[in-house]
Amino acid sequence: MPTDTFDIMLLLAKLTLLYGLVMTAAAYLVLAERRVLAWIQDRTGPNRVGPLGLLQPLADVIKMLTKEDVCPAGADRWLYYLAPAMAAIPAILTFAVIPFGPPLTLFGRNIPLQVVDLNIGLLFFLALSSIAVYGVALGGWASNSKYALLGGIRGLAQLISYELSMALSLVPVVMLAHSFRLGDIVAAQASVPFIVYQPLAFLIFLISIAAECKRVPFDLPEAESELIAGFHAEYSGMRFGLFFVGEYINILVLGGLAATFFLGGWHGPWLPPAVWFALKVLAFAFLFIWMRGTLPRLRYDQLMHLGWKVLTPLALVNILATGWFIMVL
Amino acid sequence: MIPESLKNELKARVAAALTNREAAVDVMKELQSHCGWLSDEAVVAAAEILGLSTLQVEELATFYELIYRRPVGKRVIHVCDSISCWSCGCDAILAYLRQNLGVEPGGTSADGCFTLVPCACLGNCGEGPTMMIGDTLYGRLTEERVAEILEAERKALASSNSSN
Amino acid sequence: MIVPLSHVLSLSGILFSLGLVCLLVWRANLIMMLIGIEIMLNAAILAFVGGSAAWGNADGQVFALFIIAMTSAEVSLALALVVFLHRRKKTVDSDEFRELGE
Amino acid sequence: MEQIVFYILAAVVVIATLFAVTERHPVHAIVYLATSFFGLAVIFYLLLAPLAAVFEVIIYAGAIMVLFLFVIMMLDLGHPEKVKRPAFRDWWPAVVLSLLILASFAVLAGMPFFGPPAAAAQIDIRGFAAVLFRNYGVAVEIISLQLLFALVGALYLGRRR
Amino acid sequence: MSFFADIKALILGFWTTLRHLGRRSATIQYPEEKRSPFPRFRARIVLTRDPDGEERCVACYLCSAACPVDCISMQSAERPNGRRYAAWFRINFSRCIFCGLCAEACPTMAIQMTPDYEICKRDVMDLVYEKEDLLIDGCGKDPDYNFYRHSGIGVVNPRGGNPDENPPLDVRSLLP
Amino acid sequence: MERILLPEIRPAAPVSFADYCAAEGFAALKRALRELSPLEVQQIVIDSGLRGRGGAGFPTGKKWSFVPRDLPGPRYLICNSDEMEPGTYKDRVLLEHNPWLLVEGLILAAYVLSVNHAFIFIRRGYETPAENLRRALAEAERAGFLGENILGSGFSLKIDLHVSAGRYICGEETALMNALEGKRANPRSKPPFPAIKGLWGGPTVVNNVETLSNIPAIIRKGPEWFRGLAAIPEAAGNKLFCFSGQVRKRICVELPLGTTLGEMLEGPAGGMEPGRTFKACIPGGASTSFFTPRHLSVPMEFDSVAKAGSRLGTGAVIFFDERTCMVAATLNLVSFYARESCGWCTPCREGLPFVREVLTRIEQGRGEPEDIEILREHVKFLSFSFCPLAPGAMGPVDGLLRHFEEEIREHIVKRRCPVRN
Amino acid sequence: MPKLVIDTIELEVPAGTLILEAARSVGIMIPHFCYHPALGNAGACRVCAVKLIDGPVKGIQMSCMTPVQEGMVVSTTDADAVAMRRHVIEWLMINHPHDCPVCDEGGECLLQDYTIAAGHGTRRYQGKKRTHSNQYLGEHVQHEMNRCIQCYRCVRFYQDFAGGTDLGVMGRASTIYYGRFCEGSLESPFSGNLPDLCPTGVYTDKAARFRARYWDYDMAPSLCPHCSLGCATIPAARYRELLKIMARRNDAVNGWFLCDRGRFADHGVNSPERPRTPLLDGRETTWDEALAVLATRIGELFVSHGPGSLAVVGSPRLTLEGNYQAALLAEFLQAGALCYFVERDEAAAASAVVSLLTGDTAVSLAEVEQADCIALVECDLREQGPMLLLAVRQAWRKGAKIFLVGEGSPREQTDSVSLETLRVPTLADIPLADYSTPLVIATPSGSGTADIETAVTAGAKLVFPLSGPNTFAAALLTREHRATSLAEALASGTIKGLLAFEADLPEELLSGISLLAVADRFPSAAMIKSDVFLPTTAWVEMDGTFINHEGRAQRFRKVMNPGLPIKGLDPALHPPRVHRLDAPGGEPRPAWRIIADLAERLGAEQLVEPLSGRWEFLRDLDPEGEGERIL
Repeated sequence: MPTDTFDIMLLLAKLTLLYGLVMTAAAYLVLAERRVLAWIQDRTGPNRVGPLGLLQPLADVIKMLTKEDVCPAGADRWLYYLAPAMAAIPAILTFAVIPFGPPLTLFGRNIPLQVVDLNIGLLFFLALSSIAVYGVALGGWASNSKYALLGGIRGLAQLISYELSMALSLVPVVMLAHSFRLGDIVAAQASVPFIVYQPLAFLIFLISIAAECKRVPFDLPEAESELIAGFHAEYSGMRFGLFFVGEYINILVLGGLAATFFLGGWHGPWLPPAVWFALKVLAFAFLFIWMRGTLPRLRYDQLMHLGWKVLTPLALVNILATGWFIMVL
Repeated sequence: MIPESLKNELKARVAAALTNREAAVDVMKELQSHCGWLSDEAVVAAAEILGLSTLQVEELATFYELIYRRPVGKRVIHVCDSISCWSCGCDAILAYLRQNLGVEPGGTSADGCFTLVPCACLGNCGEGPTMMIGDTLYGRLTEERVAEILEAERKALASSNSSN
Repeated sequence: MIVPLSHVLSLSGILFSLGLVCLLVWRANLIMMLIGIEIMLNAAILAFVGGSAAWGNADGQVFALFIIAMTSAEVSLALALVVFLHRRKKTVDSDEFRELGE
Repeated sequence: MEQIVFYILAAVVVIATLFAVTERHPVHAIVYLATSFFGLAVIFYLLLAPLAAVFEVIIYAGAIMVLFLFVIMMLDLGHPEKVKRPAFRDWWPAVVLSLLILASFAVLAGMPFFGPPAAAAQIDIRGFAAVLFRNYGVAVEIISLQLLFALVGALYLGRRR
Repeated sequence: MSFFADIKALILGFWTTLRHLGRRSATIQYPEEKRSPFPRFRARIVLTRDPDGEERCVACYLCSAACPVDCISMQSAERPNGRRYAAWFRINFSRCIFCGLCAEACPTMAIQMTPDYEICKRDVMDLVYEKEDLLIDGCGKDPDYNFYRHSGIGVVNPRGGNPDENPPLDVRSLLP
Repeated sequence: MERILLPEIRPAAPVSFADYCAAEGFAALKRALRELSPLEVQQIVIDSGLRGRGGAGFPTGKKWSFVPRDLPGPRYLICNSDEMEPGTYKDRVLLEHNPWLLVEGLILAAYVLSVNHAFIFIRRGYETPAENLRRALAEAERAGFLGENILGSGFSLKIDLHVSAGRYICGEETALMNALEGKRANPRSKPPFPAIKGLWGGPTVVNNVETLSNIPAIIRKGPEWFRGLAAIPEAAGNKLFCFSGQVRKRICVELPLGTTLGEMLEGPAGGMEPGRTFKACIPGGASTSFFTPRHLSVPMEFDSVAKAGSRLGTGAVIFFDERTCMVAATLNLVSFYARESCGWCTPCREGLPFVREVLTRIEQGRGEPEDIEILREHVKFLSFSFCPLAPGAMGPVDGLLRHFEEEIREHIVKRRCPVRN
Repeated sequence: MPKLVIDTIELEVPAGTLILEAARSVGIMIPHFCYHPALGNAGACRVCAVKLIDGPVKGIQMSCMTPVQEGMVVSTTDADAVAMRRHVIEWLMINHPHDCPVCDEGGECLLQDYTIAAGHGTRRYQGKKRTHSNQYLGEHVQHEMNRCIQCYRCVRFYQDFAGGTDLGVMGRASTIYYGRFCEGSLESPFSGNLPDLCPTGVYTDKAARFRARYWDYDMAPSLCPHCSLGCATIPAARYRELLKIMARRNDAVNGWFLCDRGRFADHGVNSPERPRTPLLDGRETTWDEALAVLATRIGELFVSHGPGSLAVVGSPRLTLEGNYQAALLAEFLQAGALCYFVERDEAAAASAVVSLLTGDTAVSLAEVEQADCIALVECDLREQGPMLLLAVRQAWRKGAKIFLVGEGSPREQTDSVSLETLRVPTLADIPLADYSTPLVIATPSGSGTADIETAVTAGAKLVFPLSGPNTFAAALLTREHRATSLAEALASGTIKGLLAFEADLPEELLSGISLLAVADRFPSAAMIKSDVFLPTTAWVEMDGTFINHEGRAQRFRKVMNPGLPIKGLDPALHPPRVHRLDAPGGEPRPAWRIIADLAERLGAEQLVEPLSGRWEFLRDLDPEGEGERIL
């Protein structure tokens, strides 16, 4: 608990910085995705607003802010308005526990580059990601539209399913790091990142987070070609923007978490730690974009099959194996 | 100018018929022989005599081959162009007549004497080629014979003219 | 311990009675009945956690965990039952499911 | 400071639960209840049980309530007109019962046994785990078996004929 | 083994998309760059004239009947010489879908479609083209075609004066 | 060989009343009026097997028997002398020679049918026959064979002579009735048949000149005698045959029905002109199909000719030698019909000019092989016209297609007429 | 009743039915040009060929010429029959000018339809087309002979059916020409049916020339408002302009045809002079204000002169709805008088008509054609009901005797349809008892009906050509609501206010009136003098009911919206480029609606359905049916 003014100021500063950074990064991630996808598809992508289209995110934000906020007839107004926030906020909150660099020593104080260093940081992340389900489900349900409802149901089932494999894939990490605290996990990888010990867990985690942020090939809840945008089909303006931003923040957050859990967080040679961290996050973001440009959408039964019959058993087996190794070694 | 006497005579003819219309062809023919052709005036007269409208007279007049609704020369030459006469060379006769009179079929010669009209079978097939001038039939035509006939007709016309 | 245990227990009691009321009042609706049960179980967890905090003993929390685990088992079964019944009668009205009694 | 937060949260929890109980709309009820559980989770945190708090959120709010939501959405029960009205003639036994329980709690609260708060002592995860697996190993196994049975039962009920 | 084949296919897919990252884009930067349309491109509609310089359109209403979006309207009228023409002729290009049915329906080759596809206005009303806007001075496709020289009602040529017509009949003619 | 209508050698002037009476003229009439009831006369005609000589060959007695005898109102008899079928001139010859036969036959027929008003409808251009008839009618009336109460039998008859203004279609019996009524000579629809509802709505019989002229002899000499006249047993009586075209003797003679075409060509017709060969002929007037050298053995009689693919029609035989282009000949025939159509129904009015155009382009060497198919279709579909004119016009085209398809193909392939040049 | 099979459909039809009609009765449409239900068959076009596969007759036959016989098996789709029809179309198209784009018939042309149906596409005829010169046939009918397919429909109608003598067929073979002896207006009063009858575009309507295509017309079943016969029409409008009126088939009334007056008089619907806005003391105003002021002034009138000082005036040209609502308004206001007729004589004549006509004596036009003796008593049908003349001609063609009675019956009327008539001085001179179905057609009058009553006792049926389209209803309402004539009402001197709905008010009656409210669609002297003027819709702009001379109630439907014709807005003929929701000049309302609105302002209940009470049974009258006899 911060006790004096400086701590509060510091906290506020970190919050502001992080928030601004994350929002900007998310906005530019949108642009990056559009351009990279365009390149993959031999197109140019947005290049009109500003030099190289760099002001495109700004234009998008202005557009979204100025657009009419439509609430469909027969919608459950209260939940309809609530849902986008419920989708976006957990994603942002998760950032609070991610360490993006080693503690700094400034003005004689030890300043952790992390908003809060919770002793149950990993569990905190799991809790928040399980909350994110509400945004999708309620948004889909409250729109009073069959597409949205179908998208909502799909999202709900998908998120619950993959949360399980995601959580299970993290158990070996905890077993190796002996802590739920993210700082400790990063510290445990100072020499060797866990990906070396846990490639399977990393793979499971990677696939699960792709499903968690409803990205291709797991974008069934919003599947444009069948559900015309799924759970946010009826949303417009900044409410749609919240869903949208939430999704991209999620990418960044999950990328950051993947880096923290398996790639050694901010650890890295030669470059400053924060830069390493950023690079790792960006690599994950690129991976997601690349996947979107490459993979086709799964069928729903394939999705469920993968989640329940492949990833979860594999994760369990992995836990057992890890435990066995730890016991033996 | 159709004289009243003729009109009255025709009216009597109409009255004698079972219906007005029965006498229509007769009336038209009489008027035609009076005028040379069935002029519009004659049609009006016929309509009046028959108690029909001019159109109804016209319906009949334009149907029949030998009712002339256009001015004709003093003699109308009907040249049969049906199969029997055709096989005997009526085309040559017609061509000769066209050349001799200097007219196309349907036309009247410059002197107003002859009108050349091809026509359907004249019922003189044994004597083909055949032509009819007025009510007179001429068979077994050759170019020389046609020339003679025309000459004779011209003379007859000239004499009738001078006698009038 | 930040507040007296009795306050925690009172809160727990209020929650429990609310759950009870829910269970009794919505007797016709299977879903709402289940919700009532959840509320009551939460009240129990609260009591356990409060106790654990009051005496600095981990046992309360352990029981809280047990309750949560048990609840998830119970809920998954109960909801499966609801789905099953709904599939048969197209309703979740408990009054409709009294064939056994009749 | 923390007391104030506790009481505020307590009020939130009670009010949210009250709404959840009285709401005719099952989806709304679920959302209220989820709110209530959040509040409860934070109370747990305040009561120095972070693990319980996190499990409350993950399992209660994140799994059980979502399961409810899923069932409601799947069965198309989101229409209040389809839901039978609460049987208000049954209010009074509920109220009477509740009053009885409340009264007993009040009696309990008045007993000296529940004195002023003792010193706070955080129970860390390691300690928790030690207690759990050392003292209650059999219980853990039973609960696990119970979960397994529930899984099998749910699968059995859910299969389509 | 299919598992490895699947993995290989997956990697191949990723590799393919990765390679395309560096490719030159096929996008045409429209206002600056333009592509030339094909000769039979179906875009802006024009009304052509016949070889004699007269309007080809006879306002027969077939185009407006054929139009699936009802964007053509007109009023036919008659010139003193009996020629039928459009007193006004209006195409609402904000509705037009350039399907070409009107050009296909046109019996006089009056409506033709040009490759001019840049029809963009700030005011929707500017997209409503009147006859004056639509009429061009040329013949377009089929430059020799003149409807009135084929349909025998005697507007351009006197009655019976078209190449495939006999002169008007005289029912009172002496010919049999 | 016994001749009823025309002697072999005909005097220049027509038979006079006295001569006719001397040669048993009006004996039949007298006998019928005095001894026979109308039905008996009708039975004699039926027994004689006399078939209409106007073209269709319908048994005359049978035709009369169709007239209902109990209908109120006037009934009419018409003698069809509107002889406009190209190649046919038998009525002219007959009337120029002996109009009395017609007058007597007409009175007899009127007696059979109890008709008090008969019409003779004669074509324009037959001025001499019309004059002869007029005279004959006047004399017959003077002699009491016409007018009120003929020969004291209580039977009255008035005969009107109508001179047409010239249209082929007037020869069609219903068109003829329209023409007589002073309307446009469009054919009428059948049914109702003229025997029920004809001229001015009354029952009407239309008979050809030659048919009626045969009746006095039949009454006089009996039906068996008449039947015996024919050359073959199936036929009955003699028939006037008119020869025209490219033969040596273009004459009208009376020959027994059933005389073969070859006998006619070599006998009365005197054979083809010197140095020429017989190519084809039209056996019965312009509306009949062609006969070729292989038909020379066909007996010229209604049923045999029909079996051979043509019609006996009016008995007007038009001969063609090898110089004749058959396409051109057909074109001439079709042109005639196209011109003489009344314009009532579409096939005739528009179909015939179509055929004419097709034949013209074949004849001029502009034809295409498909044109033969067009002709064939028209032969088939022009038969569904209102009256028999268009089907008649298709008779020669049918013959052309059946017997001279090679010649048509030559026209098309060589792009010119192969015969004339 | 012979039984036969047409295209696998078995049916039984009365003997004498033609195959074509039999096929039509089961919904099989055999193409036909020359056949027309009213004119019968002609056998000229040969396009109705069918193949008889089995039965007493076999082979290809014309279905319009062949009466059905027992056991016939008819195929309309047989290859031969189809080929025959295709050939007929080919023959007809040989000389067709192919000018459909500039032909007004295009779109409603039988030849066009059948040509497309026959699949005729290539031209095998290589000769030149025949052409004709056209004739000027008057200001109503346009002539274009090149399009002619010589089906003879026009002459058969014109000469045989309608007794015209100045249009006929000339020439023969391929020179057939339909026209007049020399150019000039068609004389028959039924010449306007030629455009309707002609299966192609030889005769087209000059008024609607080059105005629109069939598919663009606004059309609805309507009635002719010209006289009391109630002939069925289809007015065709486009862009709020009444273009032409076509005859609609109603076998009980006009059959298939319409007289030229009914067809060509547009009754000022498009007229620029037509009043289209409410006027208050001569200045234009809104409906709200006009009605409010009118209500106020009626109140003032009642205050100053008492409720009996107001007269409500209906009229014989007002719809039944309007007249009935006028009666209800008069009742509601306790008005001093309800009038439907202006003059005393008119009212008397109308009431005499209503009392003489009963279900037994009144006959429809179709029944007129069945009469075997018709007496025209003191009437000139050219003025009073031309279609009656056509019906009389049909009766004459079937053998009826036609008598002209009295000086008031000019011979010219029967001459216009070429009838042979006998003239007798009085009705009593006709031996009506000798005929089985005698008929008397008489101008109604209030006096001197004794003759007619005698005739009725002798078994004669009656037809009274009345003055307006709804005179019969006005007379009925006069009797039922004890209305008087306006002249009588004003003679009493108590009437100080007039509410006149489509009534023709003579100026001399209007002196001494302190409140004059006029609802009409014609500009009249009364309109100028009126305090409040309310524009009403024309019959084509509203739904309504007329009761014709025989007591047949018929419903007509709204054809177009009221409003200035679009072409009237801009001299350059351009329609407006700016959108607006209301039509300029679209303010006129049906009279009954005005009455109801006024009544509502005066305290009555809101009215939705104008026909109630005794007339309620007419609400669901089928406008496309034959109407309903109310006698």
